[in-house]
Amino acid sequence: MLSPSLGPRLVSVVGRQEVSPDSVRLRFAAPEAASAAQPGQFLHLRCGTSLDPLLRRPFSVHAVDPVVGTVSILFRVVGAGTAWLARRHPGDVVDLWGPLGRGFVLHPGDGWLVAGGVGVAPLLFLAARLREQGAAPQLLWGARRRQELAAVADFEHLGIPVELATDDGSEGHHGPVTDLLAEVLSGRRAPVYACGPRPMLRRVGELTRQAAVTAQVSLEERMACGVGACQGCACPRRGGGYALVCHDGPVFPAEEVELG
Amino acid sequence: MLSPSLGPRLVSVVGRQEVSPDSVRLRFAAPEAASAAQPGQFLHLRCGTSLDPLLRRPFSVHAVDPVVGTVSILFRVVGAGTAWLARRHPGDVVDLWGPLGRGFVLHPGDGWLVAGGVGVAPLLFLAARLREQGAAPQLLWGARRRQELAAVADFEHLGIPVELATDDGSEGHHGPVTDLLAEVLSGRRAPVYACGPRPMLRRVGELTRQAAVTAQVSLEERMACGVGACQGCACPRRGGGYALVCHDGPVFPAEEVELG
Amino acid sequence: MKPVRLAGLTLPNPVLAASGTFGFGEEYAPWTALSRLGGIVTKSVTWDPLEGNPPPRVVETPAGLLNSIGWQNPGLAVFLREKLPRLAAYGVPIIVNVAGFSLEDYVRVAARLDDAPGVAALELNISCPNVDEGGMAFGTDPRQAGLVTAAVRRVTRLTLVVKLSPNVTDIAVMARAVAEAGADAVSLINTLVGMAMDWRTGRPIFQRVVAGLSGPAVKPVALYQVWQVARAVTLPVIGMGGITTARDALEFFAAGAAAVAVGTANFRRPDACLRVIEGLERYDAEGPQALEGEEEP
Amino acid sequence: MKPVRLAGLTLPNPVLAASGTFGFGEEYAPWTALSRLGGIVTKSVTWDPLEGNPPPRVVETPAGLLNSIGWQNPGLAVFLREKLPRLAAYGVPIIVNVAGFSLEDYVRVAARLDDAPGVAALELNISCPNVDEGGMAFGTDPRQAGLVTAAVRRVTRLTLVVKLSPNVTDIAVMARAVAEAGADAVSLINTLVGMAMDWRTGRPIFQRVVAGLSGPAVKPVALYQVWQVARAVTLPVIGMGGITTARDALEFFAAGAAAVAVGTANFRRPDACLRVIEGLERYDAEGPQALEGEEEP
Ligand SMILES: Cc1cc2nc3c(=O)[nH]c(=O)nc-3n(C[C@H](O)[C@H](O)[C@H](O)COP(=O)(O)OP(=O)(O)OC[C@H]3O[C@@H](n4cnc5c(N)ncnc54)[C@H](O)[C@@H]3O)c2cc1C
Ligand SMILES: Cc1cc2nc3c(=O)[nH]c(=O)nc-3n(C[C@H](O)[C@H](O)[C@H](O)COP(=O)(O)OP(=O)(O)OC[C@H]3O[C@@H](n4cnc5c(N)ncnc54)[C@H](O)[C@@H]3O)c2cc1C
Ligand SMILES: Cc1cc2nc3c(=O)[nH]c(=O)nc-3n(C[C@H](O)[C@H](O)[C@H](O)COP(=O)(O)O)c2cc1C
Ligand SMILES: Cc1cc2nc3c(=O)[nH]c(=O)nc-3n(C[C@H](O)[C@H](O)[C@H](O)COP(=O)(O)O)c2cc1C
Ligand code: FES
Ligand code: FES
Repeated sequence: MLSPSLGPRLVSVVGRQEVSPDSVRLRFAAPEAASAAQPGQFLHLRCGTSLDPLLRRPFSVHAVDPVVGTVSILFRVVGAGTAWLARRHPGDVVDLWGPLGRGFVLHPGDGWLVAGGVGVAPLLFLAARLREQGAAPQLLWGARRRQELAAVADFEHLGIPVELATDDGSEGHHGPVTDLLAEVLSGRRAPVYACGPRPMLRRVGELTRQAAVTAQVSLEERMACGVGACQGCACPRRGGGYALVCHDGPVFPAEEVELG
Repeated sequence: MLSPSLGPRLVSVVGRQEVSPDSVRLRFAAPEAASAAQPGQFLHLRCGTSLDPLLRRPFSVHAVDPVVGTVSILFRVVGAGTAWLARRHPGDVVDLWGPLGRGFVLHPGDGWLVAGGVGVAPLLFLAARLREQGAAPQLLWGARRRQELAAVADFEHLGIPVELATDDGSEGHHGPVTDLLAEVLSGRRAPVYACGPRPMLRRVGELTRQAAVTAQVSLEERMACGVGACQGCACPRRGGGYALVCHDGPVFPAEEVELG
Repeated sequence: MKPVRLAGLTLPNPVLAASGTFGFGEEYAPWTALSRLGGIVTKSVTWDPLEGNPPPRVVETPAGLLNSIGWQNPGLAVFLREKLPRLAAYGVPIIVNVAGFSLEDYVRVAARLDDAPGVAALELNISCPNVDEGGMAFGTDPRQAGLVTAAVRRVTRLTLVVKLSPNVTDIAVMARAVAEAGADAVSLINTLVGMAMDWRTGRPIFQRVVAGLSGPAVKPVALYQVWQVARAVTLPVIGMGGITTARDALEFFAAGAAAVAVGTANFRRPDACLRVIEGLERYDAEGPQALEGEEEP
Repeated sequence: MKPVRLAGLTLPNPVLAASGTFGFGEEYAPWTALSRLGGIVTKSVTWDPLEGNPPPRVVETPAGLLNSIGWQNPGLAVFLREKLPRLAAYGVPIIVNVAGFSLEDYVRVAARLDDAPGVAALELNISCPNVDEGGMAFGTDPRQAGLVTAAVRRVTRLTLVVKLSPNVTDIAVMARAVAEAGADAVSLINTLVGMAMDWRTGRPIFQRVVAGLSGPAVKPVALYQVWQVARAVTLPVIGMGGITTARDALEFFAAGAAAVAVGTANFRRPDACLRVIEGLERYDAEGPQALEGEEEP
């Protein structure tokens, strides 16, 4: 029952790209992770070599290349851990654990992918898998401003149509991305896969309930262990009690969790 | 009275050399330090970018090049701070403060330099200054084993005669370096400048007292502030009370401090 | 490594996984060899199932961790039916951490566990800052600590460990109180009380304001309290608080601990306990130089 | 930034240099603009000169610092003759930290300082773990804390700050005791008791075994004690414990502190206090976004 090959191990950085002013993509040589990963799962990374930061940081699997044996993450620099990670370059090693957690269930149908900001990270991997299964997903992506939407080219390379929204109107729809979702759901009813800030996910929950389409949401919560042992990453379940984001999620059916 | 130019500042690493299996020489672009430094003074360096390690680490000025504007340190990797420092490469920046403290007083006469292990670090700079003043110093250097004596070539480049001693007999005299000092002091009586472990310095104190030559010793003590404010680096004075290694030293006349 | 005796209990080695940081063991089974641990102390178990505190429940601090989990657990009945048998299958000594909101609570949980197969010992948690009643109150008043220890002592034949709170003026007084009341061993430290504040909003981050601090940050405090308790009572002491490496464990042994527990460090690496055990084995075989320049923590 | 009133005392801004971490100011004069600080709290001053404890006196811990300095100071007479005039020349408010081994000790030092020119306030150190008598004893017993506060109150017209120990079961009780005895303000926290062990030799590193823990590691504990004290008394609270950045200072203000002190952080950078002040100024002018993604601590 031991799965040492996916346990914490040192992997090499093999690619680094500054995607937007404050976000970076790193690619790691990690064949086991590349084969094992499912869209929506996360990698648990040490972000430093000392006791500060103390804990690992979770990052969604952003892309995999099982042939070459690489796995990528896309992250925004928000604090000490991500700042350290952003200073890694090809040749450096990083302590990586996983993939961990439960990812998206791929439903029949083309699928609407809804992203807020860097919440787009897991959706590229998901989009690739949906395409492989013959589906034709589309991405709705919102951000504060245009500069944060640079990774859109990756979706276009996959042949995935993208609609954009920005808070400041600098690109696409001027307003929340959920406005776009409301619009498209009135047309094509397809399963929804969403990742982004809590208020966005709440609205996704409302809209998909009204439209009676299945929706899955990828949640974030502060984590310690990452494997369901510490009960640190609790998120309230609809109807009482808590689910663990690391172990029962990070992806949940929208109706299972309290997005309030 | 503010001396901002010598205060904490980010300087670039411009040279890195692995001198022995566990010691590294780093050269920094720091023209102000290169002009201001006196042999025996130290640089107070941040050794990380997080809150662990928390404090700066002191390192003796090992060499200066006031023309090019560089200053070097030579250090042994013994813990987290020095391990971090050893991972710096040209182009990286380091937070450097100083030079701080009081260095060696250059006495008339050729001078015996006595080093134990990486205690040789300040003596290269001192040797260069003594040469500039027309003196002909000689180095007595002891270490645990031969591999730790690699930097000897630097002294030879300066035209400084070197006698070696090792604990394991792998090079030079088989025994403590102070055996060599006892021998030479019976011949040429010249001022002694010493840096190394406490037991070595104690023996240097005894020998120079017997031979009635002046001796200065460079001391180490755990430091916090580095500027005489915290009283953390106390070392007992002969005859009572404490001196502060960072502020009254690190170099002391051997007879002033308790080397016991 | 040599087995270690804690009163009536013999552990294969002196390194335990600390309560609340290792779940009920199974979560870590894919990631480390549970059977090699000195023992596993379970998450606190209460009579009734408990939901625990609202999120956020964990906040990282410099070299430390604040938690406000609040005894989330499935309750004693589910523990006995589901968790205990699964954990027992790994063949590792199981110390059940017992918690309650009243003296009666502690007693009924302990009584039920007394004849549960596969339980090696009980650890009484009288020192949790993360619940409103019980918990800390028993842990900061020597009289109450003595009362609950004595009451549990009467209903159990198992080795009885009492877990002490560091949030007191004099922990030696607490240790003596539970020793006199019949404890077989003491464990310490539980978490230090602390809080986290959101500098942007000026509001406490945890809903209950207070939370418990653990991890390397607290190690100097934990060492000193272990040192004090080891000098105050003759009972064996299980030391914990920030232990991350074999060197840390050696420091606790030097302070007087008979065994140690590894908590927060498990979150950095799931094999943290095992790495401590292996480091101690190397130290036993080769002496201090085996641990010089060890890999990063 | 706005001046801050602490009882009778007005400080130009609410950021002080903490006692024992800034010497008598002059050591830092070459490295930072002393005149811009809210105030400088001196190293503890005693009646007689004191040599302090034998080395080692400082040991670094994860994100923290243990110290066992032991009130090394030149004594009151030399302080008044040499240190005070030099420090006063910088035009920064000077708070003299007063220490003693007996109630009489505190009283005679305070009495002598009452009419010393250039002293803005007194801070009574009743909470130092690094001396055998006095110090902590006064700081852990509310009755003794009240007695020494009242006795000093009678001999001084200066603003009287009492510095509390965090090493107690309930710090609110201590705060209320000194408030009732006539303190004008309280400051906290002093260091947590801790120790360091040499894993190679198995011996304590400090000769007195115990030492005081400070720095970012203790911040969560300090914040919670400030929060508790600010709710227990109406006196102004000077908060400290691990403050390194303006964000840390904001957390203490949110917990109820009227002013803050920066201690261990001065050892990382001599301009630590000034950086906190400048960060708070930017925050006052531009709001939270001014401190987002701030430079590393
Ligand atoms: C399952 C999962 C997947 C994730 N995937 C990605 C990803 O693909 N890309 C990506 O960029 N990020 C992702 N995140 C978020 C990422 O883990 C955090 O941004 C990272 O841990 C921040 O670390 P840090 O040290 O840089 O910042 P920290 O210094 O730890 O935090 C920065 C700031 O955010 C606050 N903060 C931290 N965590 C939380 C929280 N949970 N809620 C509210 N405030 C918080 C802190 O208080 C601080 O103010 C994911 C998180 C989870 C749980
Ligand atoms: C004035 C001065 C000049 C120095 N110059 C040099 C130099 O030129 N080259 C060089 O290599 N080193 C020099 N040192 C020593 C150097 O500062 C230390 O090696 C360094 O601070 C270690 O940092 P670290 O984080 O790597 O190790 P740490 O993890 O801090 O320490 C490593 C080990 O050494 C122990 N330790 C640390 N400090 C002391 C101490 N003072 N006494 C006893 N044990 C201790 C620790 O407990 C630990 O076991 C100098 C020290 C001083 C005071
Ligand atoms: C997330 C978390 C949950 C904890 N839950 C419990 C618990 O349920 N019962 C208990 O007695 N101690 C609990 N503790 C305290 C630990 O068992 C231990 O006493 C403390 O964390 C100090 O050790 P450490 O620094 O190695 O983590 C918990 C600690 C953490 C970090
Ligand atoms: C080296 C050192 C010496 C100290 N000396 C004193 C002292 O003489 N008197 C005193 O009241 N507090 C003293 N303190 C305690 C500090 O003033 C402060 O209360 C404590 O360090 C917490 O703040 P910090 O974490 O910002 O350092 C000292 C602290 C340190 C680190
Ligand atoms: S992070 Fe520990 S249970 Fe999820
Ligand atoms: S290190 Fe602070 S006085 Fe020397």
